[in-house]
This record gives sequence, C-alpha cells and structure tokens, in this order.
Amino acid sequence: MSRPHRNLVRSYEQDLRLFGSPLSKAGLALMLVTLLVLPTVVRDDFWLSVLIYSGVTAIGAIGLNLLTGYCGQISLGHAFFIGAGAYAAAVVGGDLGLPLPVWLLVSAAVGAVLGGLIGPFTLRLRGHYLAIVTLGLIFIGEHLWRNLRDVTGGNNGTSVGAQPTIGPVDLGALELAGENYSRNQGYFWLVWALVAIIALLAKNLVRTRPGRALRAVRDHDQAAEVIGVRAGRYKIGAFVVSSAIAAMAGALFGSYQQHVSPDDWTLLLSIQYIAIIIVGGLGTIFGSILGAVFVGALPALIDQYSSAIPGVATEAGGDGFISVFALNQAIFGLLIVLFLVFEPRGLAGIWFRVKAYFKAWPFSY
Amino acid sequence: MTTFLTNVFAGLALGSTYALVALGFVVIYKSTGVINFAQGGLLALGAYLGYTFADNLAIAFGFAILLACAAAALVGASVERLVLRRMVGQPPFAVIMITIGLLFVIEPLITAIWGFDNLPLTNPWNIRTVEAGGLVFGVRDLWTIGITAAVVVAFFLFFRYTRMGLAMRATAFDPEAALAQGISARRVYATSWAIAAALAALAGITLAAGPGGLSPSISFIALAAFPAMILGGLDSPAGAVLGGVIIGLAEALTRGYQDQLFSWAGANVSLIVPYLLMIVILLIRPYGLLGTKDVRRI
Amino acid sequence: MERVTPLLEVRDLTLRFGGVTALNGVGFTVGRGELFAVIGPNGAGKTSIFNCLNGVYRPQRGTITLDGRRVNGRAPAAIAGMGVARTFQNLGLFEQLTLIENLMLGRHHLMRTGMLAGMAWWGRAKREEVDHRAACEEIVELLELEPYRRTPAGLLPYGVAKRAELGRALAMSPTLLLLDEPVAGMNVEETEDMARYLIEVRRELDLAMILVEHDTRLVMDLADRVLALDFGTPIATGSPEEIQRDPKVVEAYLGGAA
Amino acid sequence: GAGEDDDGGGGSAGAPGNTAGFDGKTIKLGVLTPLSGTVAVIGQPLTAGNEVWFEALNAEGGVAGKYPVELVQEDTQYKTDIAVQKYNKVKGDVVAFTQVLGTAPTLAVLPQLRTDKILAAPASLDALWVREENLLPVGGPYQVQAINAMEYYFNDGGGTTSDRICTMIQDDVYGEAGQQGIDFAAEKYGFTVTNTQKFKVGTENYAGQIGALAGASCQVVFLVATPSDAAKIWGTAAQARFAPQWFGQSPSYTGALAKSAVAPYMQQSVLIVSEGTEWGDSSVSGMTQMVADAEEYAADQEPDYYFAFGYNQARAMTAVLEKAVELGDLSREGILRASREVGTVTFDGLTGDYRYGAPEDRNPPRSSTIFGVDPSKPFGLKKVKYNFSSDAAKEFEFKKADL
Amino acid sequence: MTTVPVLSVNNLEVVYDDVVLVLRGLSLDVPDGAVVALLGANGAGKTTLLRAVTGLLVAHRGKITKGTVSVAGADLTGADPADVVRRGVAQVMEGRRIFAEMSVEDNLRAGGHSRRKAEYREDVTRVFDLFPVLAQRRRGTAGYLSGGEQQMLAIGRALMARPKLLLLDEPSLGLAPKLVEQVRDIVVQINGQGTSVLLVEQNAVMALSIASYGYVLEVGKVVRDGPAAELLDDEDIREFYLGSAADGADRTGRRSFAEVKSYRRKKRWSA
Ligand SMILES: Nc1ncnc2c1ncn2[C@@H]1O[C@H](COP(=O)(O)OP(=O)(O)OP(=O)(O)O)[C@@H](O)[C@H]1O
Ligand SMILES: Nc1ncnc2c1ncn2[C@@H]1O[C@H](COP(=O)(O)OP(=O)(O)OP(=O)(O)O)[C@@H](O)[C@H]1O
Ligand SMILES: [Mg+2]
Ligand SMILES: [Mg+2]
Repeated sequence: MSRPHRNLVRSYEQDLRLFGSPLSKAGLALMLVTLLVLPTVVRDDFWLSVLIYSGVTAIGAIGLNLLTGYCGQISLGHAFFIGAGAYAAAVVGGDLGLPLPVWLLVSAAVGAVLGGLIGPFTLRLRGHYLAIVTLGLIFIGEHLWRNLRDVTGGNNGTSVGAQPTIGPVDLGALELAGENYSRNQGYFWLVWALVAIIALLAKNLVRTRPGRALRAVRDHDQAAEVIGVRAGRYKIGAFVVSSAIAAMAGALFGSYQQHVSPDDWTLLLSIQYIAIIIVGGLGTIFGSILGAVFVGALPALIDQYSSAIPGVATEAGGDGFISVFALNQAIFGLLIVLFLVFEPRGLAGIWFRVKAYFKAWPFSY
Repeated sequence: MTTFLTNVFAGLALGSTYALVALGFVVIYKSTGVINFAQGGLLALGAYLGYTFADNLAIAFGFAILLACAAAALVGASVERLVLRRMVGQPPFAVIMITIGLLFVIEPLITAIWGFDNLPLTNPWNIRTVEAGGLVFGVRDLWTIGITAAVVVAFFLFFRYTRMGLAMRATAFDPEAALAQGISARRVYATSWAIAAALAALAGITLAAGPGGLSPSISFIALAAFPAMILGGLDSPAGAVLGGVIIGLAEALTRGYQDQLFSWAGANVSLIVPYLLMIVILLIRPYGLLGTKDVRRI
Repeated sequence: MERVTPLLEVRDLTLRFGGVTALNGVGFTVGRGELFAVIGPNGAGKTSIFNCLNGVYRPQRGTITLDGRRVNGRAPAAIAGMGVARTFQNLGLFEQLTLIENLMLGRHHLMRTGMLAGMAWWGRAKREEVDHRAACEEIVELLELEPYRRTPAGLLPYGVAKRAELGRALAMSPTLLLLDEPVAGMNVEETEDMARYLIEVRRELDLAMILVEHDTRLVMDLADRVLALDFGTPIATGSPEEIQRDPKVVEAYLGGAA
Repeated sequence: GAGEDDDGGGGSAGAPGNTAGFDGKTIKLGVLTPLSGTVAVIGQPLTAGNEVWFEALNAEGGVAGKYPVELVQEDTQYKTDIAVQKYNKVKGDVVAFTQVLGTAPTLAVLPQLRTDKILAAPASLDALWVREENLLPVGGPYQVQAINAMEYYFNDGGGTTSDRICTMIQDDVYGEAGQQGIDFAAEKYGFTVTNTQKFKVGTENYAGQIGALAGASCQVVFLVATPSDAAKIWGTAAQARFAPQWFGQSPSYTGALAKSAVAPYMQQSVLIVSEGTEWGDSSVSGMTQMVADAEEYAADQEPDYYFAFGYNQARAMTAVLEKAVELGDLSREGILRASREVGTVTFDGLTGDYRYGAPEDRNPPRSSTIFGVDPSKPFGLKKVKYNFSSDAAKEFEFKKADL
Repeated sequence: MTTVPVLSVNNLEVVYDDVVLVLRGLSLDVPDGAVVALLGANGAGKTTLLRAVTGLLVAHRGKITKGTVSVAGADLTGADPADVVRRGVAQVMEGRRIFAEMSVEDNLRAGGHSRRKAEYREDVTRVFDLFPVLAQRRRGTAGYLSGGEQQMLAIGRALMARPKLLLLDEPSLGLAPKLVEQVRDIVVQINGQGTSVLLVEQNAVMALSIASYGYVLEVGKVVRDGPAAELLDDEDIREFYLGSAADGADRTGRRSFAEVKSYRRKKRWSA
C-alpha cells in the first residue's frame, strides 16, 4: 500500500492532537461555522436568549465538571461562586465602568481567591460530606449577599452595568459591514466564543500533566500520592480553577441580565449544575456543554409542544387535570430519570457508545 | 431562665422534626450510598396524603397519619419498582441524579392534585398548649418530640432484630458483592425507600399540623435538615437523631439570643448557625459525630 | 563484600495499629542493584514495610534512609520524588485512565507543567507531553503493552494490569522499585513472562528492587537475598537457599510445600 | 437584528394600525408570572384576576368596545433567567405586559423593557416602581399601608407615641418596604421602634422571635409576612400567650386563616391593613362588579387579595389601552405615551385612585382600610376603618430608585 | 451416571454492553459432589461464567444471549442473584470484594444472609476454626486486613452460606504457600461434607490435584476437558499451566524462572 492508512499516526505530536483525524477536523469546522452563522439564521430572541443562558451555564458546568467530574470532589456550592462573580462584574464593569476583558478576569480572580479559601476543606472531607459543607456556602453566601449591601444591593439586588465592550467593539450593539446586530446576537457570539475558549483551555488542562493528576486523585488518591502526585495541592487547585470559571459564568450572567439579586444564587441553581454535569457526563468537557444545552433548552422545547397534549390546562385556572406549566416541570424531571436509567453515563456515554460501535464496525461483536 | 427553657424546648421540637427528616436521608444513604434529594418531595407528598385522609375523607387524625405513612411507603417502594431496580451496580451519581429528577416530578404533581393554596390540616394539636412548672408547652411540639422518640426506638429495634441494617450497609458499599451474598438489592432498596417515605410523611404531617397549615413549600424543611444529617454522620441513624437535636437547639438558641448576642452579624444568623456548626464539627470529625469512615488501604 | 554504603537502610522499624503490631523492630539493607525479597505469612507486615517506605504509614519507631537521606517523615509524594516507585498488591491503577495515561502519571514528578501552562498547551506543556510520551513508549515496548495503550486501566485483563503497574513504576525512573506480589493471580505462563520482564528490567535499568511475593519459586529464583518475617518480626535473613532451609521459615511460612 | 421594529402605528386619531401584538382586531397582552413552583400560590390567583377582568371586558366587546384582549401567559417559575427568556419569547407578540410578578423578575426584565420601550404592570406593591416610565403600578405601596396603620393606631386605636411599637418583617424587599413605612411614621409621629425581628420565608419555628418581642414588652407589632408564615407567627404568639396589637400588612393574610385554629387569636389581636373593602361589600360598586365577574368567569375562585390585585392591574392596563386607542396608536411608543396621558384611573373603591402621568408626576393612592378578622365574612375580614389616608402617608415621597 | 449434575451450563453465550461477546457457546457440568477445576488464561471468561451462573451479570451490563444455566436440574438462566444463593450456590468473588467498611464479623454475617439467624453461631464458629486469624480480628475493620487476610475473609464469607455448590474464583490468590495448602484442604473437607465445588484457579497444580475433572477455557470456549489426572499428564497443559518443561521432566523438575526463555511459546490448540 502506498498511502498510509488514515488512522496511522507517525509521531507522538500527531497523536496528541486534539482534532487529529479528518473526521474530527470536519466536526470542529462544522461546529464553528454553526456558532458563527446560527444567530443570523435563528433571529428569534427567545431561542437566542435560551442559548445565551445555556452558554453561560455551559461555562459554569465546565468549571464544576473539572472539580466534580475530573477531580471527584462533589460541590453543591457552585451557585455561591457564580453569584460572587456576578457581583464582582457589577462592581468592576458597572460601577468602575471597565471593559469586558477586565471585568471578566477580575471576576475570575475573585472566584479563584474564594475557591482557594474554600479549597482546603477538601483535604479533610470526602464525598457527600464535602457536598453538604459546600451546600453551607449557599446559605452563608445568601446571608452575605443580603447583608453586604454596598456591594450587592442587599435584598433588592443590584443592577449590573458591565458592558460587553472590548475596546471600540460593543457586542451589545454590533455593527459589522453596515449590518446591525441585536444585543442578543452579540451576546450569543460573545458567550459561545467564551464557551469555545474555556472548553479548549479546560480540554488542554485535562489532557496534560495537571489534568491527569486530577483524575488520578479522583480514582485513587492514595496511590496518586505514592507515585508522586500531591493530591491535596490538586484538590485545592481544582477548586480554584472551578470557582474561577464559575465566577466568569456569573459575570456573564449578570452582564446579560443586567440585574441580579440574592434570589438568583440558590441551592436550586447548584443542583441544576449538578444535573447538567451528570446528564452531560461526568469527566467530559464536551459533555458539560451538551448537558447545559440539554438542561437549558429542554424545558423550552417541552414548552413548545406540551400545550398540544389533551387534558392539559394552558392557562392559570383553566380546565384540565394539570396545568401545562406544572406538566412541563414534571416532564423535565421524568425525562432526566428515564434518560439516566437508559444511559447512566450521561449524554457523553451515548456518544462513546456510538463511537465504540463504529470502531468495531463492520464486526458487530 | 424561662426564656432559656422555652428556647430549649423550641429547639427540641425543631430538632425532632430535623431528626425525622434526617433519619429518612440516612436510611436511603445507608442502602444506596447516595443522598436522596427527593426527600423533601416525599415529605410534602406525605403531608398532602395526610390532609386527604384527615380532611377530605374525614378519617380520625391518628389513623390518617398511619394511612399517610403507609401510602407514602407504597410510593417509596414503587420508586424502587419503577426506577431504582434498574440501577443496581450503576454509578452512584446516576442515582443521585435520579433522585433530583424525582423531586422535579413530585412537586408539580402535588400542585396538580392539591393546588397551590394553603390548606389547613384538621388536627387535634394545632396551637393548643399545656402548662407545667410555669412553662407553656405546645401540644404539637410535645407530640413531635414523642413521635420522634418512638420512631427512634422502633428504628433501633428494627435494626437490632432484622438483618436489614447489615444488608443495607453491604448493598451500599458494594451492591454486587451484596448480591453475591444473596442479599436482594431490590428488597433492600424497596424497604429503605418505603421507610424513608414513611418517615417523611410523618415529619410532613407533624409540620403541617401546626398553625402554618400545608403548602407546597413545606418541602424546604428537608434542606434545613441537611446539616443535622451530616453532623451526626451520614450513615448513622443515631447520628441523625443526635444531629437533629443539636442543630435544633443551636438554631433555637441563637435565634432566641439574636438581639443580645448576634445583632452585629446581621439578621437571621440562626439560619446559618447550623451550617457553621456543621463545618466546625466536620473539621474536627470529618465523618460527623457517628459516621463510618471510608476505608481504603493499599 | 566491598564496603559501600547500601542504597537503602531500614533500622528498627516498629508500627502499630491500635492493638495490632504490624512491624516489630524490622531492619535490613538493600544494596545498589540488588534484588531483595521479603517473605512471610499473610499479615506478617510485608505490605506495611512498603507503606512505611512510601510514607503512607508513619512508623512509631525506626529510621529509613535512602542514599544517605532520611525517608521517613516525608510525605509520600516527596518520597516518590526521591526515586521510590511501587506496585500495589491490590492494583493501584487509575481505573478510568488509559494505560498510557497511567504510565504518564508515573512521570508526573519528572514533569513541571502547572495548571496554567497545561491550559495553554502550546509551549512547555506540549513539549513535555511529547518528550515524556517517548519515555513511556519505551516502557510500553519493553513490557509488550502495545495493544492496550488506549484501554482504560479498569478494563485491562488482570495479568496485563499487573504488567501495566510495573510499567507505571518504571516510568517513574526509580532508584528503588517496590514490588508487592507482582505475580499473584497469574498462571505459570504469565508468571514466566513477568519473571522475564523483571530480569530484563534489572539488566537494562540500574535499580534496586524489593520483591514481596508468595510464589516462592519466583522469589528463590530471582532474589539475591531474602528476609523472612512473621508477625512483624524478622525471623531470618540470608540467601534464598539458606532461607529455604531455615526451619523457622518452613514452620511459619512454607509448610509442606517447600 | 431580532425583534421586529414596529411601524409606528397610525396618527393621532382613527383606528390604530397593526403592530406587534395587535392584528387590527385582538390586542395581546403578556403575563410573566410563576404558574408552577412554590410562588404559584400567588401567580395563579393574580393571573385569574387578570383573566376575569379581561373576559368581562371582552364580553362587552373589548377595549374601546371593539378590540378584545387575549392574554399570553408564560411561566417564570419565579426565576430571573427564565423570566428573561420568557420575556424574549413573547415580547414580539404582545403590545404590553399586564403582569410581571415579583420584585426580582421585574428588575431582571426592566432593562430590556426600557430598551424595547415596552410597558409592563408589575404585580407587587414596591415603591420602586412608582417612578419607572416602563412600569404601570397599581395600588398604594406597602409604605403607605404601614404609615396608615400607625395613623389608625394613634387616632382610633387609643395608642400613644410612648407605646412600645415593634416590627416583625420578612428579610427581603417586601419586608423592607413595610419597615420603611414604619420608620417614616416614627419620624412623623415621633415614636421609636422598640424592636425589630427579621425572619426568612418558610422558617419553621418562631419561638425565638416571639420570645424576643415579648421580652421587649412590645405593645404593637407591625407584621410583614406571607400567610403561612403569618399563621405560624400568630400561632406561636398565641401559644406563648403574647398578645400585643398586631397590624398585618395585606399579603400576610389569606381567607384560610380565618378558618384555621389561629382565628380566635387573630380576632382578638390582629388587624390587617389593606386597601378597598370587604369581599362582597355591596356598598362599593367596584366590589359588586368584581364579585359578579368572578362568579361568572371563575366560579371556583375563592375570595383572594391577589385575585383582586390582578383584577385591578388589568383595569389599569385597560385604561391605558383605551387611551392608546383613543390616540390611535397601539405601538409600544403609543402605549407608553398613553400611560403618561391616561391621567387618573379610578378603581371604584377596590383600591385608591392612581394618578398616572409622567413618572415624576405620578401619585399613587395614599389610602388604606383597616380590617378586623371575622370568620363569618366571605374573606374572613370585616371593615374597621374604611378608606382613609393619613397626612403622613400623603407626605411620603417616592424617589426614583437607582435601578 | 443418572444423578442430575448440580450445575449444568449449556451452550452459553454472554455479551457485555450489548457489544462485547465474551462466552461463545460454553458448556460445562459439575456433577453432584464433585470438585471441578476450570483453567484458562486471563480474560478467557472464567469470571464471566461464574457471574452468569450467579446472576451477577446485571451489575456489569452483561446479558445471557443464548444457552441455559441450571442448578440441580432447575433452570436458573438469568435468575435473580438472591434466588440463586437461596438455592445453595455461593461464590467467592474475584478480587475478594469484602465489605471494607464493616467489621470482620459483619462481613461473615452478611455471608450468612440466606441462612436462619439461629444458625449463625454454629456457622461462624466453623469459619473461625478454619481461619483463626479472623477470629482474632473479628471486631476489626475488614478493610484494614492484609491482602491474604482479606482473601480468607472472602472464603469464610462464602462458607457462611453453607452452599450446596461453591464457586471459587481464584481463592489462593495472594495466600502464603502454607495457606494455599490449607485452602486446598478446606476445599477437600467441605467437599467431603457434600458441597460440590467449581474451582477457578491460576494455580493449576493445586486445582487439578483436588479436582476430579477439569475444563480448559480459551476465549470463551471450552478447548479441552477431561478427568483431572488426564489433564495433569497432558503435555500442553503441563507446559502452559503447570510450568513443567515439555521434555518429560517430572513435576518437581521445573524450569528455573531465572532461565526463562525470552520468546513466547504458542499453544497448540488455540492457533
Ligand atoms: N491501616 C491498618 N489498620 C489496621 N491494621 C492494619 C493496617 N494496615 C495493616 N494492618 C495490619 O497489619 C498487619 C500486617 O499487614 P500487611 O498488609 O503488612 O501484611 P502482609 O504481610 O502484606 O500480608 P499479605 O501477604 O496477606 O498481604 C495485618 O495484620 C494487618 O491487618
Ligand atoms: N463489564 C465488562 N464489560 C466489558 N467487557 C468485560 C467486562 N467484564 C469482562 N469483560 C471482558 O470479558 C473478557 C473475559 O473476562 P473475565 O473476567 O470473565 O475473564 P477471566 O477468565 O475471569 O480472566 P481473569 O483470569 O483475568 O480473571 C475479558 O476480555 C474482559 O475484558
Ligand atoms: Mg501484603
Ligand atoms: Mg477472572
């Protein structure tokens, strides 16, 4: 044979490429083009806003997945860091009026510092114990948000003036080649570009030395120590990185929504993040994104179609056994349950299965 | 002094409720190794079932409680039947998520059936009081404490005289190895879900029998019981009771002395005191007061 | 015997867990390039010695020195950095990582990429990945692990997993290699393979080994010297032949099988 | 970009032109409210109030007798992000929002209301809303209720400014509004607030707070809560045999309380400060009308404040729409303009008249009604002092909040 | 013979994860009262076979796609593990799988789950007699036992069920030579008390020395079977499982590991 087989890898460098095979290169290109073009095709503000929130959540979920999926530390306190990031953005981007790169990075730094303070708890606590201690963060955080009025605006919340501006470019009112783009379109590009960047950074992290160490700590922390991985350092490191990313998500959330209040950072938000990374698949970056879109967009989809179900009341106090709104919630819960019964490894599990199937092809066994 | 005793009593009553809820968490943790996020949903469901029996069907309150517990247990066991039996040997995370999913399902179903309005649960306790030694005790509070004590005793007898406790721990630790010993994971799961749901119903009804009546937000109490469960040790029924009482007392006493001692820290410090206490205790004892340590040697 | 300082010197090691005395005044030395074996009944304390050497257990008494540097008192990761590598009795592979990732983890302490550099990829992270990957590939080749590179360690057949553990330990470029029952659960053929690898490793790499193994034939065939333990107490040290004939060892350990 | 621009609408007279949410026949209005989840207990009756008003209106032909109104209801689950999504979902299909429920969701959509130039009626009595051009509040803000309660206490309740007056408030915006009113009254009437207890919604045990209030020998306690907490609070007080004069801010009460075990205690010690009149009061024309409408279009509807609030909201929105039709412009700008020009809207005694206009000139009602608990009444409340406004309340200034 | 075999596996096929076919039409019998040895390289499917018998495949996303398993004549294909145990089948699982967080005694108690409570005392005494170390450590946490002690516990736990058929998955793994002998004696002893044994072992000498019959498994199929004595004499078997030189050396005249050839030999039957 004159031509090397398409799967033949000739150097380690080649082997280490993220998008090595022609197929995955094509996949990448397709994804990028989709992200670029989508907002000009789907101009509907509803779907754009759903996708913007999903993108923000995807960023936060990547952070949580690094901590929980990769390093094995369960945290129910994610919402706390998200909130902290939003308030940081309100101060730096809003009150001080600094541009996007600054408020985004300062938020990340605030998240990192808070994560660094909380991180040492992981050294002593395991599994669910850690989960519940981090749950305490939510309540302690809520107390802080309600009482640190100067920063958070107290119960009222605070408006977030952090603008999506980079130098002369204002993504909130983009004008390109004589064409005007809406705030939602601009935010879509901003948020999803950040999703791509953060996903890439996270992917790099997990495929190199520190990422392997995180997973080693998750699988067997004692053995990891014995072969030279300082488990404690990585646990704290994971907390720092994860909270920094969470804070960035919070900053984006605040900037898009323009107003945040203590009611935004509840336990339910943390639980939603847990749901996302489990549904998406623990320990996969791509899964975090899939999970965020799934959990973020599924209710919207259900919403579109459930009113067609007979026996359902479509307005408050209408006739029917169950209101369409309650039904949406129930369907959402039910889908999650069914989905995990079918595929406990999450969306990423389906993906691996498909891949495994095609690898084995044409031998079905 | 009376204020102090009143606060202590309030703490005990609150702690008993926490203990009941925490016991429900512990039972499920003991057999599946996961925290059951649906516990609050089960609690609300149990309370509403109690309402239906006591008010819609006009069954005597005591029987209504028993019926509600039985009905809730049935619901719990069906959860196993429909969902959990398929999850033997699957990653615990998937099971956690399923409990979250269940929570999302239960709540809208409750509102679909019983609506959103606050429902008064007819009951003989309510705001009645008895007086003893210069102190006034709420009848419902006394009953809550009494019921909790009875449940705790029943619990220990159950685990003492059946092999369920051991089977639960074995199943949680290694479901496959437990199966190999002839322990039916299905039976274990079904039993623990049934017990947890019945406990939740009991807690729900004692709560709803107060002046606040019954509304879907009753499920929030489950969150408040987290610190109690973890403080005592996730897999220890005795720990759940101990944790419940400690947290209840801590909360009630900080609340009682908020003005004198804690006004500098902002309003409602009492609500985060359980968490702070929990964190401090866990730093000293990472597995709670009575929890089992993870064992892994190389 | 020439008088050079031994590579490893263990003195008077005593380790207790509550009422159980796992080690009781254990002392021995291991020379450079030596293959030293430790045998003893189940629960004699063999693994515990390793755990002390690794810093996982803190002995109540005794000293351990490697190359003149004190070992005990340091954290496990620091000791790993000093060149002590180990395989585990109950398989200590990271199950969800692929075999090659497990090997790369062996080189963790030789690499420097931090979290930020890792995220950036271009530059140090990439260079290190490529370089150390090359080192791991040599081990893959040496141990004939090629077909399993990308298999998650948890799915490896038991025999291969044992070999992979050896590979990970070798990837650490150790000066002292601790082997805890490397052929337990293997059939004769696989045991022979493992023996072959151990011999090759000895020949090609300059390192000392401590071998704990219940397969007495392997121990007797490969070891330079043997220490026999019983209930945490040393009962004999000597050449394999001497040990095999020692009545105390036969009584406590070998039984009629000798 | 997204969001079609409206094409301005017609001139200053004649039929309004088609625009987003108006196809020349039907006017569509948005409703953003929690219809599931725990706050649905408020969202449901409020929305029912909206519905009943508009159904009654449609039965007479609709706005200006010819344009029937249709509601587009969206469930926010009381979450800000969902509220924003749902806002985006329906904003292109409606001319205005006749209900946005909750302080946080309202604040979350407010920036977009401003950019999109859409009018929305917030479903809460926050003072924050008064000076917001894009919002159309109804009713006297909570501050007014609190001030009037004090007026009643000093004038009719036999109280003196040296009495020990305390507050017990929910730790959120709603609670703070009540507290502001009391603080303002304290300044005007010259008393000091002896003790303030805050609590979090859904607290299980109130023994601590009640103990503290009793310990401070409070003679008056102004309570800002929601019904299930209020029931627990009064229940605990009853058990502790602590019986000051309670004033409950209107949302603290619901009809079910008058049938509960706490009712006797409430009859004795609790007054509710609210607006309008008793449920079913035939001497007030607005009430007669509302009860008739409710019977016709929502037969199952229990007497409910929130229902009445939704009904009033819809009425205010209708007034604006009528004005817009009169001006011949149902576009977003047209509606905003109509909201400035609509003048004073009367609610026939259901709540005080509201003078709309430019945000700076708006004047919310300053009147309140004091109710006592009477289980024999349909909603369990009887008028104690009807529709009065204190001078202090009239002096209360609503400032533009920095939002 | 006319007696029903205590275990009879017929043409069994097992698939993991819907894709990985591991057993490919495997048949095997364990006659009542016999000790049967099952040999085979790593990954041949021995453990999978045991899982298929006891119903533990469920925990591994595995399925029996063809064939039957019957215990004492009763069809137990795909039965619930608890049922299988109740019918007198106990298993020592690969990798010990003791309950590490529980005490030694609780582990044994769990092993006796299918027995009546009253019988516990007697059963546990028997196990403690066999493994005195366990008696010493009865209150200790099982997870802290040494590797070999854990193996003893695993065997003891299975014996607590007083099985009719005992499935042993590499029971000698990690045991000191003296204990290997002891385990062998124990197997003989409980077999003498009427328990049939299916013994999966890498230590083929030990296995064949007590078995009456043996099977050799390769990639999911039986490639060789016969009376134990016959297998012991088979050249290939000796070469690959017993470690004897092919050139007729006797059982003690083994090769030294120090002189192992550095090329791999090939088995004749699995080309
Ligand atoms: N962490 C621990 N806690 C309690 N006891 C322990 C601990 N580690 C070891 N032991 C006890 O110390 C003794 C020695 O154990 P060790 O694991 O060193 O034995 P071993 O010689 O390796 O035995 P085996 O050959 O069975 O692996 C055993 O009795 C064991 O139970
Ligand atoms: N859960 C599983 N999912 C997928 N494949 C599996 C699973 N368990 C085992 N296998 C595969 O099935 C084959 C047979 O495994 P099995 O454990 O039955 O072999 P074994 O003969 O017991 O080997 P060993 O001697 O290593 O114990 C192996 O190739 C293994 O990789
Ligand atoms: Mg050992
Ligand atoms: Mg096996």
